[in-house]
Amino acid sequence: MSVQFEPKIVAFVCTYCTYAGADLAGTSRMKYASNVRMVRLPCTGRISPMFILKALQKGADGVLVSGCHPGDCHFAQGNYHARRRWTVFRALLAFTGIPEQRIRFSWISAAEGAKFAELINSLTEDIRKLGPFEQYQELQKVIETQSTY
Amino acid sequence: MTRILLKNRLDDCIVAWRSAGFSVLAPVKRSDLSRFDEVESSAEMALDLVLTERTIKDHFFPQTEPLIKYRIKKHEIDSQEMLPPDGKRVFFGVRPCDASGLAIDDPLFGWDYKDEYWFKRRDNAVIVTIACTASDDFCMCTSVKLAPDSAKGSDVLLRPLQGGNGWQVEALSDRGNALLEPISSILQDSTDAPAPTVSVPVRFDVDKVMEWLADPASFESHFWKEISLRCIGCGSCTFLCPTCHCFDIQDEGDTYTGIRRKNWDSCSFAMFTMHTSGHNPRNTQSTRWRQRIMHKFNYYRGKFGVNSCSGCGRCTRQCPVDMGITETLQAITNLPK
Amino acid sequence: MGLQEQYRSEAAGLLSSGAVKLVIGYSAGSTPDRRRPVFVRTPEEAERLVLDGACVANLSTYLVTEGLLSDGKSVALFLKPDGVRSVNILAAEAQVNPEQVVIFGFEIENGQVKPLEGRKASDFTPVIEAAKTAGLSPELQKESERLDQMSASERFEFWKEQFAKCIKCYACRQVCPMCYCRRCIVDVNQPQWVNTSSHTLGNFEWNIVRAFHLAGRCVACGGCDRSCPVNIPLRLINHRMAKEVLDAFDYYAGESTDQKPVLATFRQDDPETFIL
Amino acid sequence: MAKIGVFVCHCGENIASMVNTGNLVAAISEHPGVELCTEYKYFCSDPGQETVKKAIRDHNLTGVVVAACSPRMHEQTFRKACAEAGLNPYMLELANIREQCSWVHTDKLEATDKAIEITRSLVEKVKRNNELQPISVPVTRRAMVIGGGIAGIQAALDIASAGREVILVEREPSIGGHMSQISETFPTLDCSQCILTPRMVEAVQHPNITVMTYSEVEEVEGFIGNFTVKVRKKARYVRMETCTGCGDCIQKCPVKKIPSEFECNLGNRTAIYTPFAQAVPNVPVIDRDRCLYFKNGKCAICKKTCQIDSIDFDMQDTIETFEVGAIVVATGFQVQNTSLYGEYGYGRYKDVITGLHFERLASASGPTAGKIRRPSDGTEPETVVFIQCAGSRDAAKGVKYCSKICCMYTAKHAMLYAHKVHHGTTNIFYMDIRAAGKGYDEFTRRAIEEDQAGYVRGRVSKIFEENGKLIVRGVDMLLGRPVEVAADMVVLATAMVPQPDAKEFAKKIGIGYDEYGFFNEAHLKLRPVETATAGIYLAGACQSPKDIPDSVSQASAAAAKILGLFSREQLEREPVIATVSDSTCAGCWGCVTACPYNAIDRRDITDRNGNLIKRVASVNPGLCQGCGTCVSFCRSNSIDLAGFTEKQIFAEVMAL
Repeated sequence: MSVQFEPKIVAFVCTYCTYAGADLAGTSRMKYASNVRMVRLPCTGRISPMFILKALQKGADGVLVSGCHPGDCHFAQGNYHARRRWTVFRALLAFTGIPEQRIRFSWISAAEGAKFAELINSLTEDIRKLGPFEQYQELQKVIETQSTY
Repeated sequence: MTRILLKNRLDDCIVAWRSAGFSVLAPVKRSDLSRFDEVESSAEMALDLVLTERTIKDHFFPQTEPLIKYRIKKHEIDSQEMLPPDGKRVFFGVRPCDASGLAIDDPLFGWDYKDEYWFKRRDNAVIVTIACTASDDFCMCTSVKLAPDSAKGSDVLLRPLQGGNGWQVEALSDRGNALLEPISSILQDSTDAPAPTVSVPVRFDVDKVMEWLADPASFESHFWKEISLRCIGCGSCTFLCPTCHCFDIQDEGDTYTGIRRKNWDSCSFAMFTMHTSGHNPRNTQSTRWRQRIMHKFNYYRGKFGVNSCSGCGRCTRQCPVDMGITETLQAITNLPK
Repeated sequence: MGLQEQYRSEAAGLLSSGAVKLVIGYSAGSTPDRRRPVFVRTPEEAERLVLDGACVANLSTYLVTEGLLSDGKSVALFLKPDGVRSVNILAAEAQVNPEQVVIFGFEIENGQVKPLEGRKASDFTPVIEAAKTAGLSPELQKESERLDQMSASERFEFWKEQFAKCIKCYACRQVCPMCYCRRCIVDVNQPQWVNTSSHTLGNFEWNIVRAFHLAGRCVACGGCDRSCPVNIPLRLINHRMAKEVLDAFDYYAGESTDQKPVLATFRQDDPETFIL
Repeated sequence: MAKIGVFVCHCGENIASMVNTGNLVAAISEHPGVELCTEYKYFCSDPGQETVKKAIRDHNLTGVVVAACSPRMHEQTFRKACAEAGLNPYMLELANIREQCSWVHTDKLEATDKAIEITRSLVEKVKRNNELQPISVPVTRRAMVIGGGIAGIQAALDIASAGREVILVEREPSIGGHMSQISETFPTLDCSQCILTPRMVEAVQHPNITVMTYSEVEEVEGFIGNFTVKVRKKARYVRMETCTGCGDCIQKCPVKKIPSEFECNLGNRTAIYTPFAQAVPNVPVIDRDRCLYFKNGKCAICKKTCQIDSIDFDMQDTIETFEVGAIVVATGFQVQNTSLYGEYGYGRYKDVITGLHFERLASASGPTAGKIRRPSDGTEPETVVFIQCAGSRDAAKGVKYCSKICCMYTAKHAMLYAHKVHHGTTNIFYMDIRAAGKGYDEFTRRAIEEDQAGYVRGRVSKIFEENGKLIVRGVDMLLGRPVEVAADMVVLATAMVPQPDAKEFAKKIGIGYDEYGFFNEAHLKLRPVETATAGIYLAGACQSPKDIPDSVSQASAAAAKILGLFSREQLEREPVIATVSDSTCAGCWGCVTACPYNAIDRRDITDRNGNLIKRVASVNPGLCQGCGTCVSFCRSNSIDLAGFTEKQIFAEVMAL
């Protein structure tokens, strides 16, 4: 039996909704895949596209960006700004061949512990099916080797 | 009676060199860019280009080069030197200007500390140059006292034959002689005359330029501002130059491991001389352009006795705003006495 | 009188009356088919101005030259509609006071120059509106669709091959009127978000960031693409961004001098089909 | 050199049963910069906290990571412990290995690996934490209340009675608002004026309250504790200081046929007028558009009449500036324009009126002196139809929401009518009767049982005039048949909607509003009185439809919030705020546009001689709430957010 591929997933989340939702999943003792690593930010408005690129450099096979539902942002508008940013950035990544299925966005409220747990499970499963993001990881591997010249 | 290499035997040469342990690099057009890259057959070569867009400098002083790999541990840092690969290489079809560029940079990389990265590659490379029978509006080797058939920096010089079916072959160095050994049976004796090299007009008076630049009064001349007004401050001219050699050292990595790299840098960039304090001694584009010209035709010569320009003309050819060394040196030539 | 002569004499007039201190135009280049930017300060020098079908560069880049407009005096420059749009953006982003900019507008049609009416950025609104209505370049759209039809992994290989060529000379940035930051994000090293080395990873990062920073700001003047010494098809990636903001937010960069930046604004009903 | 202490908590068995804490400690101990790493059963307990404090002191730790529960649980606890041990409390991070690790995973190896990575990542973050100090801002202990209806009056009185100064701004010539138009109030049927007027007088006479009528807020700048408000005092043309309110001018004014706004056009007023007899202040204003003097320069009878020369035709609008620490927005509502219901004939038939018209007809001080009379011919209506939800709960034509008060006032109208016209009949078309509230359901029952209010469940489809009657066609849904009533008068329970200029006003003062224009509270349930803009509070129907008790309650709540704020001289805030790097800011103002709090200004940087060098963005620490939207927008990376800096996040990601 071959060893199952365990994807590395980095999640950038806002503290008021999705981080709290993840906490709720915990206090409710829901079970989900252990592949995700959370980076807590005050608001989705704080999540810069650079974060996603660095996560990919660090070998993430998938990235999740998640925050409050529209209208629920603790900072009133941060998620609306983030949504525009993601619309554009996602199109850009897709155009450069970074698959949309690897970079996912969601709204998860502080009450949606179950949604968080389900999303992490389905995301992990989806990315497991896609396999490791070798194309990007290769870029990092190449720079760690001797000069080709 | 001279030795010649017929074009239709070029593939045999490639086979012979490759079996002698050389990789063969030649001008190619790949991914919409002409440059030197490894080839396995002559069909891949683009030998009729006046000049490749990229120089062969890239293969001796790459745009980014790993120097040290390190691992950060709790109490110490493990580091491991990364040296360039050992393989022997033939650069076939180099233009005299690019070959001269290597020779111009040799003293720079060896005057105090012998740069292993440069010389390891130099020692393992054989430069087979083809004299030019064509030029374009930007070529200016003759202006810097070189020529379409300069031997500087080359190990073997090929002169195209009149009929265009091959080259007259001349070894210029021990390395050149050694390179011809595996192909001695492929070369032929012939009395065919080589085609005349192209006549490249002299575009400026380099002696007058050097004289003017050496005059301390020229440093503060308003000339620099006027001539560089349209310079946008990109590094295209420096990065495409066969002799530009400035670099920066960068550490790249994460929390646990990293690599110290040597990356090209350019005197055209505002950041090139930026101090940590925020002060920038070359805070305008004109001072940066002045530095570039001064460095090439004054300072470098002062230190190494040679101008840091081999006349390839790429700086003008590829400049987004049609500037370049030629225009500036022409303008200096035309300055009233 | 041809347009070139008309604009020459008008430029000379503006300079001699003191209405402008400088005219930025085109002059003959180092070869017959090249035009280069020229800075004309006296009426006599106006004779150097050339205007023909080879005048393609977007000269608005020079408006953000440090200190150029700080004395409050006006500058005239030759602009195609794309250049006017970039002046609008520079005005909207407070980099340029549009009152200080006199525009010699022209269009190139089948290799011939045609005049555009107006001298102030706001005079060209109808031209820009018409350009928006006409839509983005069909040629670019066709090229970009060719990429869209590839699989993600093929697209990745395509760009990997292109970006591998990048030498980080930053000609694309320096030539771009929108890249006016005195310190670019790639020059930030605390922390080093973008690897400055020109290995393919660092080149990917740089090119992605550059394109992102131009989303909703690029006017498709093509300057970056023409300037790239290693022939990376930057026009395609810029086009894709322009298409995205147009489709998703009905946003066309450089419509007016007070257009708000697309990524600093939002509508509550912005599309979000991709969000789970 | 960083000296980080890492404290791995077992949380009893909560963490230790799923995470191999021994392995975690071993791995983290080897991490660069970690000075010590220990484990314990409960670090949040007193002995646990003591361990942390002792370690900070003994090892001179520069940062602390507690690998335990969510920071939402115990961040404050450990910050306090750090502070007590002499370490800046912001040099602490919590690695959440309970809620987001041990509790949600089932494989001990996986959970341990994850815990190690989470902890490492936060060690790298904490190495780059900065010592932060809470932000103190001084508080101007003076409030402004915008809107002089019952909500505004209540808020002003509560704040003033607690000893703080209040400026009460009202744009109409008198305070009182809609409540002053109402006849009797449900569910007690006491006279509205009788309970309101004393409050109005109390407000105007209160030593701590400055009432500014006929005045509008022009501009609000600043932030909590430190607002600067510009108020436009519109020219009244009557000198407040000298006018005695004798009313002679009003008597003599020759322009008498101006429909009175206060009477909903059912009565008339003069060009110099007070909106109603009990107006506070009792000082008339001149309606410039109607006044003959302003029209043609003639007349000036009022000026001649006034014995104390209080008329001043040259008076100009003035702008007054106030420094206040908090603002109550109590700008009220308006009645929806019901003419959008063509089938009801409002505007076409004079006897189709709104509930507010009916209030004026029923009011003892109204145009009919409290007698119910048809506006068309002044006769007493014998059959009255009331239509509820004439605009509310109608997504198609009106508004989606329930206006909340209509069920009650319609029942009240039916009762008042029954009391005044004993032989009359009432028909009330309704969708539901919503009578939740103290004494409310009893009230509607009384209307039905004692005053024979005729409730018909159903909608009205059409009203038309026939032989001097209004024929009301509808359906009785309970009986399932059409109904037709020949009525003398129809009263529409129109929707309460925001003031016409509510959205512009909200933008002007920097608060949010919903799709209708009602102002947004910070949190619908837990912060219903605050707005998202710190220091600005809501009271009354400007937030959502409300009746009098709800408006008054919210007003008192807003006052309590403000008094709480005013109990301190300084405000302390979390220092999670953005800062701009002057040297690299390009001044594109994208951040200024993007900031949800208008917290970013443009600032000039000048040289020693005052010459402008550049203009840069500048974050107002009082207004910034720390969302970081500006940071992500900034292309030149010139903005950063304390507590979540670029360096911190970078390090966190690069350690994963």
